[in-house]
Amino acid sequence: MIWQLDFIILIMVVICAVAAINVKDLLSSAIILGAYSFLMCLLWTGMGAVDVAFTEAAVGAGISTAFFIGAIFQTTRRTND
Amino acid sequence: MIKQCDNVIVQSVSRFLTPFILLFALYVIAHGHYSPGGGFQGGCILGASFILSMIAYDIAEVKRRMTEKMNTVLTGVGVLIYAGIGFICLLLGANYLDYGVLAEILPVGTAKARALGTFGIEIGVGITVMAVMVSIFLNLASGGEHEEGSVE
Amino acid sequence: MEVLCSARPLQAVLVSLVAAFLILLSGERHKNLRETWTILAGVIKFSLVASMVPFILDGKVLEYTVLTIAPGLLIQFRVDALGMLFGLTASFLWIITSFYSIGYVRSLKEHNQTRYFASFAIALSATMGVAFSANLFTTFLFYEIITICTYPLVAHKETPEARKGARRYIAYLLGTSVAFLLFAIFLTYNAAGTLDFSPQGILAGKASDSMLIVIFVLFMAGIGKAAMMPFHSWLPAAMVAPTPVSALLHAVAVVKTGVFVVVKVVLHIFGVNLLKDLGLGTALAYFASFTIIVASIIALRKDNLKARLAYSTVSQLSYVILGVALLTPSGIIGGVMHIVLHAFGKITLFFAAGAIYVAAHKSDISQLSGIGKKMPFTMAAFTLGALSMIGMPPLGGFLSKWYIALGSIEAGQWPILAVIAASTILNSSYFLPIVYAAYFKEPAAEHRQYHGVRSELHTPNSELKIHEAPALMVVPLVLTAIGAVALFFMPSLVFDLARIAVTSVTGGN
Amino acid sequence: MIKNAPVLIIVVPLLASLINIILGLRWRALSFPLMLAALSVSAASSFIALNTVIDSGTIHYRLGGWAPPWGIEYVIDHLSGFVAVIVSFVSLVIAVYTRKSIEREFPGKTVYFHSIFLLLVTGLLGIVVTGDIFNIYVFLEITSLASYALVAIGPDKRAPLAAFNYVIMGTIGACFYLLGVGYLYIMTGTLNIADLSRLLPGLYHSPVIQVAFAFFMVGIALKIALFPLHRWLPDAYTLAPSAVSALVASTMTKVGAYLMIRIIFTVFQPFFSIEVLPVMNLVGWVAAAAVIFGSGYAIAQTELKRMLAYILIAEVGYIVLGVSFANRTGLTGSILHILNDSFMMACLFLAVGAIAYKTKNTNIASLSHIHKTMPITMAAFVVGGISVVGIPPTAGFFSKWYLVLGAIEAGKWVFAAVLLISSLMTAIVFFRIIERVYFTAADPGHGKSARAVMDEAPLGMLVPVLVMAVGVLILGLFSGRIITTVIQFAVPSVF
Amino acid sequence: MEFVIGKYNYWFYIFLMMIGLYAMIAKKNLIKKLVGMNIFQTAIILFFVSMGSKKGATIPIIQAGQAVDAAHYMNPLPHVLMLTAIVVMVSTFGVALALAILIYKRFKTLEEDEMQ
Amino acid sequence: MKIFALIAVIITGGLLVFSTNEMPDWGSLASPATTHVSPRYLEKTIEETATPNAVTSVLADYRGYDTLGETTVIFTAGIVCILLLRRGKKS
Repeated sequence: MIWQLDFIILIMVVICAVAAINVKDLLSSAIILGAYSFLMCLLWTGMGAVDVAFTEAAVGAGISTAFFIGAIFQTTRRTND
Repeated sequence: MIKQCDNVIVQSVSRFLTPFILLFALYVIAHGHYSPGGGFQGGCILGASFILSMIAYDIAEVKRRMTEKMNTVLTGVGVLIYAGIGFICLLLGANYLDYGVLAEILPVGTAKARALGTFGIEIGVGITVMAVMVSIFLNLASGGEHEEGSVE
Repeated sequence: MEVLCSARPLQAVLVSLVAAFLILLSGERHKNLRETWTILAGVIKFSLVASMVPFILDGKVLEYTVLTIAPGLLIQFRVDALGMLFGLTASFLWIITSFYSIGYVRSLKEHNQTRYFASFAIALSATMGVAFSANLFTTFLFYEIITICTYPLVAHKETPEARKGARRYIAYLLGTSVAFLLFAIFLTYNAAGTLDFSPQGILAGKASDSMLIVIFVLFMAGIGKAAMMPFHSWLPAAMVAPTPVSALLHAVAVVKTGVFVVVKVVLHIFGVNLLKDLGLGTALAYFASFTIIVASIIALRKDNLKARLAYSTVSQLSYVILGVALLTPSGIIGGVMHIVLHAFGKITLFFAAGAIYVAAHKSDISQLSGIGKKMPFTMAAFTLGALSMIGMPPLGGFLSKWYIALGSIEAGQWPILAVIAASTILNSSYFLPIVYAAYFKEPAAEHRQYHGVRSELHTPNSELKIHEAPALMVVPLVLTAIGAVALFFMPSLVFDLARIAVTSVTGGN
Repeated sequence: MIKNAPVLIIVVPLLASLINIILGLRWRALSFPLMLAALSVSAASSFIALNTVIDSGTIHYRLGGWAPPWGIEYVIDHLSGFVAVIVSFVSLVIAVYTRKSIEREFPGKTVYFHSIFLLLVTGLLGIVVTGDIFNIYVFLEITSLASYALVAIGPDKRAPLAAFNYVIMGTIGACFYLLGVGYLYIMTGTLNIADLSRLLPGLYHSPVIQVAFAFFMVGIALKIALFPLHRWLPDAYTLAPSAVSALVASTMTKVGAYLMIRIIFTVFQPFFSIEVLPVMNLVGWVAAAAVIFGSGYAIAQTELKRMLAYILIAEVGYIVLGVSFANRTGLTGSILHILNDSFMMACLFLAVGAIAYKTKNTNIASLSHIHKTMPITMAAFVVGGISVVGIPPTAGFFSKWYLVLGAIEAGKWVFAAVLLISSLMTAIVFFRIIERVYFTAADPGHGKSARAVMDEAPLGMLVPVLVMAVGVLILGLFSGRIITTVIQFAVPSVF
Repeated sequence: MEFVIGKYNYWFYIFLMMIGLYAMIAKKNLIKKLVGMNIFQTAIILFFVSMGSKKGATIPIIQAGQAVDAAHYMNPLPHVLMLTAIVVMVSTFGVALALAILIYKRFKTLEEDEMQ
Repeated sequence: MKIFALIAVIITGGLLVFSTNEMPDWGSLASPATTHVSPRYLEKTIEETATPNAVTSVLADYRGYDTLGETTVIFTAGIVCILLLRRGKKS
C-alpha cells in the first residue's frame, strides 16, 4: 500500500478520535466513532487484514453504532465534556 | 426512537433490501473458507438485517416474526452447536474440538472432515452472533421494555 | 530419659473440650445436667492428670503426637515434671472452682450461664494443652485459644465497663502475642529450625548474640499473660469478670500459663547455660524485681478488693520469673513451686472476695470493716491466704520464697534478697490492714445506711448474725485455704516434681 | 472419561449454561439442579485431574489435537490443578447457597442468573487450566462480563454505577494484559506458555519484554485490585448481591493471583523478576501498602460487607507479598493463602449474606445480640474472622506462618512486621464486631428479658456457611499434607 | 528519521491508545468513557494488525494449486486474535451501554459528578 | 482526576515509545512473529484443513478453542443484557 495514503488515513483516524471524545453531543460522537471505525477498517484492509477489516466494518461501523445510538436514545445526548 | 415509522420510502427500501442482506449474510457464512468472512461477520450482517427491520418498522413487528423466547433460545443453540460438535469429537474418542475424527461418521477424508467441522461451527457462531446482536439491540433500544415497542 | 507414648495427655486436653460441647448442647434448659458435665469433666480431667504422676516421678516422659502439620511444625504433647506440676494444680483447682462457680452464678442469677461454663471448660482444655505441649507451636496454639475463649468470660457482664475491660484484655494479650511472641517464634524457628522444647535449650550457637538478645526480649515482651510490666494493665482490667473467673483464670490458669511459658522459654528454649553466658538471666531477674516492687506499691493504693488482689497477682507472678531467672537450682525450684503455692493462696483470696460480694455486695476494702464477724469462715480463709501471700510459715507461700531467697544467695545477687524482703513488707502492708479491719474495726455508719436499703439483714439487729455466702461457695474456699496450709507440711509431691524439672535442665547439680 | 477429565472441567459448566438457557426458559425448575450437577461434575473432574497430576505429573491436553505452539493446550500442573479444585469446589458450595437468596431477589430471572453464574465459573476455570496466554485473555473476558452483570444486579441503587466503574477498570486491565500479550508475541512469535518460557530467556534484556512484563503486572493488578488500583473493588463487592460477593471475593481475586504467579514464575522465569528487572522489592512494597491500607480502612467501615471488601484488599496484598519474597517459603505461603483465603472470604461473605437475608441490614451498629437469633451463622462468622486475624488453629494462621517465615528468610523484616501489624489491625476489626454482637444489649427497650427465638437463614444458606466454616477450621490442620502433596511441587523448582 | 518512518504505524497506535486511555480515566460522562474505551481497544487492534503485516505480502488466502511460500502471505495469527478481540470489544461495549442505561434510569444523568 | 489521568497516560505512552524502538520494523520479514509459528498455518492449511482462507482455518480449527471462548463471550453479553435490562412481565 502507498504509505502516503496510509499516512493520510492515519491522521484522519487521529482527528476522528480526538473529535469523538471532545464533541459536546453524544449523537455526533457516535457518528464520528462510526467514521473512525470505518477509517480504521480501510487502514486494515490496506495492511492485508481483510477479515479483521470486514469484521470491523460490520461491528465497529455497523452494529456498535446502532447500539450506541439506541442507548443514546434511551438516555440523553447531553454531555458536559 | 423505534416508533412505528410512517415513511413509505424507508419501509419499502428496507423490505426490498432485507432478502439481499440475508442472502449476503448466508454467503459470508458459507464462503468463509474461501474468502474473507465467516460465522461472526455473517452473523453480524444477519443481525443487522433484523435491526434494519426494527428501525424501519417497529419492534413489535419484528417480534411477531421472531419471538423473544425463540431469539434467546437461538443464542444458546448457536454456542451449543459449537460446543456440541466439540463434544461429539470427544465422544468419538478424540480430543475436544478435534474435527478430524468426524471422518469416522462422515464420508470424507480427515482434512475435508475438518473443513466440514469448521463449517458447522461457523453456522453455530453465526446463529449466536445474530441472536445476540438482535437481543442486545432490542434491549438497548427499548430500555428493556419490549412490549411498548418504543420509548422516547 | 525414658519416653513413653501415651494418649493420656491428649485425653486430658480433650475431656473438657468434649464437656464444652455437652454443656452447649444441654443449654439453659437443663441446668443440672449442664453443671454435672462440668463437674464430671473436672473430676475425669484431674484423675487423668493424676494418673500420669507416677510415670513422671519415675523420671519418665509421656509423649503423644497428634498431628504433623509440616516438618518441624507439629501438634505434640509431652508431659514432663514442670508441665505436670502446672497441669495438676490447674485441673485440681478446676474441680473446686466449678463448685464455687455454680454457687456464684446461681446466687447472682447470672445471664448466659451456658456460655460461661462452656468458655470455662475450653479455657481449661487449652490450659492443659499449654501445660503438656511439646513445642512452642503447640504452646502458641493453646495460648491463643486461652486468649480467645476467656474473652467472653471477661466481657460476661455485658456492661460498658465490662466491654472496656475486655477490650483492653484482648488488646494486650492478642497484641503482645501476635506482635512479639509470634515474631519471636518465627525468629526461633528460623534460627534453630525446630520449635521442640529441649532441656538443654535449642538456641545455643544457632544465632548471633545480638539476635539471641532480640529474640529473648521479644519473648519476654510477647508473653503478655505473665503480666510483667509494662504489659500488666490487662490484669486489673480483667477484674470486671465474675469472681470465679478472676479466681481460677486470673490467678491460676491464664496468668500461670504466662509464667509457665516464660519458664519454658527460659529453661527449654534458651537453656540455663546460654542465658548465663548472655547475662540475660540477671537482667530478667532485675526486671522482675522492678515489677514486684512497683506492683506492690500500686496495690497499696487500690481500694477495690479485687483490684488490690490483681496487683498483688502481678507482683507475685514476677516471683516465679525472678526465681527462674536466677538460673540456680534453688531459685528455679522456688520459682516453679511458687506456681503451685501462689495458686492455692491467691485462689482463696479471690474466692473470699467473691463470697463477700455475693453475701454482702461489698467490693471495696473500705467497706469491709467488721465483716469478719459476719463471715467468719470466709474471713478466716482470707487471712490464711493473705498470710501465705506474705510468706509466713506455716503456709505454703513461705517455702517458695525461701527457695527463691536461697537461689539469690546462690547466684550471689544480694540486691534480690533485699527486693524479696521489701516485697514481703509491702505484701504485709497491703494485706494485713484488710484482715485488721475485718476483725477489729466497727462497720462504718454511712455504709450501713447506704446498704441498709437492700434488706433487713443490715439492720443493727442482724448485724452480728452470721451471714455467709452459700455453702457451695464457702466450702471451696475453705478447702483451698486448708490446701495452702497443707502444702507447707506436705510439700513432697510439689517439691519432687520441681526437683525433677530442675535436675533435667541443670544436669543434676 | 478419565483421560478427558481436564476438558470436562470447562466444558460441562459451559454446556450446562447453554442448556440451561435453552431448556430453562421452558422448565424453570430444571435450572437449579442443572447448575448443581454441572458444577459437581466440574469439581469432580478437577479432583480427578489434580489426582492424576499428583500421581503422574503434569497433564497436557491438546485441544483440537494440534501440537502445542500451533494449537491450544491445557496444561494442568500442581498449581493450576490446585487452584482449579479450589475454584470449582468453592463455587459449588456457593451455588447451593444462591438458591434462596436469588429466588427472593430476582424471582423472574433465576434462569439467567444461573447461566451467568456458570459462565463465570467456566471463565475462571478456563483461565486456570489453559496453557496459552491469549486464551487466558478470552476467558478473562468471559469472567469479567459475567461478573459485571452479577455486580450490577445488586439490590442497591448504586450497584450499576459500581459495575460501570468496574467495567472501565476491568477493561483497562484486560487491555493492558492484551498489550502485554502483543509485545510478547511480536518478540517471540508464539503464544504458548511453555514455548514462551523457552524462548524468552534470550530476550530478557530487551526493553520490549520488560515493558510487556510491566503491562502484565499492571493489568493483573487492576483485575485483582492491588493497592493503588483498588478503587473499584469496595463499591463493586459491597453492592453486589451477597451470594455474588461471596463468589467473586473468594474466587476471582484468587484466580487473578494465580495468574500473577503464572506470569512471574512460569511465563517469565523467576530469574527475570529477581535479577534482570528487579521489581520484586517494588511489588513487595506495593503489596505491603495494600495490606496496611486494606486493614486500616476496614477498621473505619461501619457496614459489614464494605469492611469485608477492604479486608479482601488486604488479603490480596498478602498473596502478592508472599510472591514478592521470591523464595520457597514465601511462595508456599502465597499458594496456601489462595486456598485459605478463598475459604475464609466465602465463609465471611456467606455469613454476612445470611444476616442480610434475615435482617436486611448489615450495619455493624445494628448487629447487637444477633447471635441470639442466628447463633450458627455468627459462630461461622467468628471462625472466619479469627482465621483472617490469623489465630491458630484456624487456616489463616498457617498461611500467615509461611508468609512471615518467608519474609524472615528473605531478610525483609519490614514486611514481616507489616504482616503482624495487619493481624493486629484485623483483630481490632473483628473483635469490635464480636463485642458488638455478643456483648452489647440490643437496645434498652427490649432488655435481657426478651427471649429471642432462633431464627436462622434457610438450610440451603446455612449449610454452605457451615461447610466453609468447618473448612476454615480443619484446612489449617491439614496444611502440612496439602503442602507436601501439592504445593511443594507447585513452587518453581529453582527455589 | 529512519525509525519514525519505519514504525509510523506504531507511533499512531500509541497516540490513539493514549487518547483512549485518557478519555476513559478523565472524562466524567459515562458514554464518553465508553468512546474512549472503544478507541483504546481499536488502537490495540491496530497494533496487532500492524504486527501481522509483511512487506510485499498479500492477504492470507492461499491460492490453491501453487507451492506455498509463507513469506508471500500476511501472518494470519494476529488477525485471528484480533477477530476475537473485536468480538470481546463489542460485547463489553454492549454490556457497558446496558449499564449506562440502567444508571440513567436511576440517576437521570450520565455525568459521574452529578450522581449522588 | 484529569492530572492523574494525564500522568498515567503519559507514563504508559512513554513506556510504549521507549519499547517500540526495539521492535522489529513494520512489515519486517525477519521478525519472530512472521517466522516462528505462523508459517505452518499458511503452508499446511489446505493440506490439513482443506480451507484456503488461513484466517478461517486458524480461527475455527487450529485455535478453535479460542473461538469457542469468543462465542461464549458473545453469548455472555447477550444473556447479561437480558438480565440487566429486560423487565419481567408485568403481573
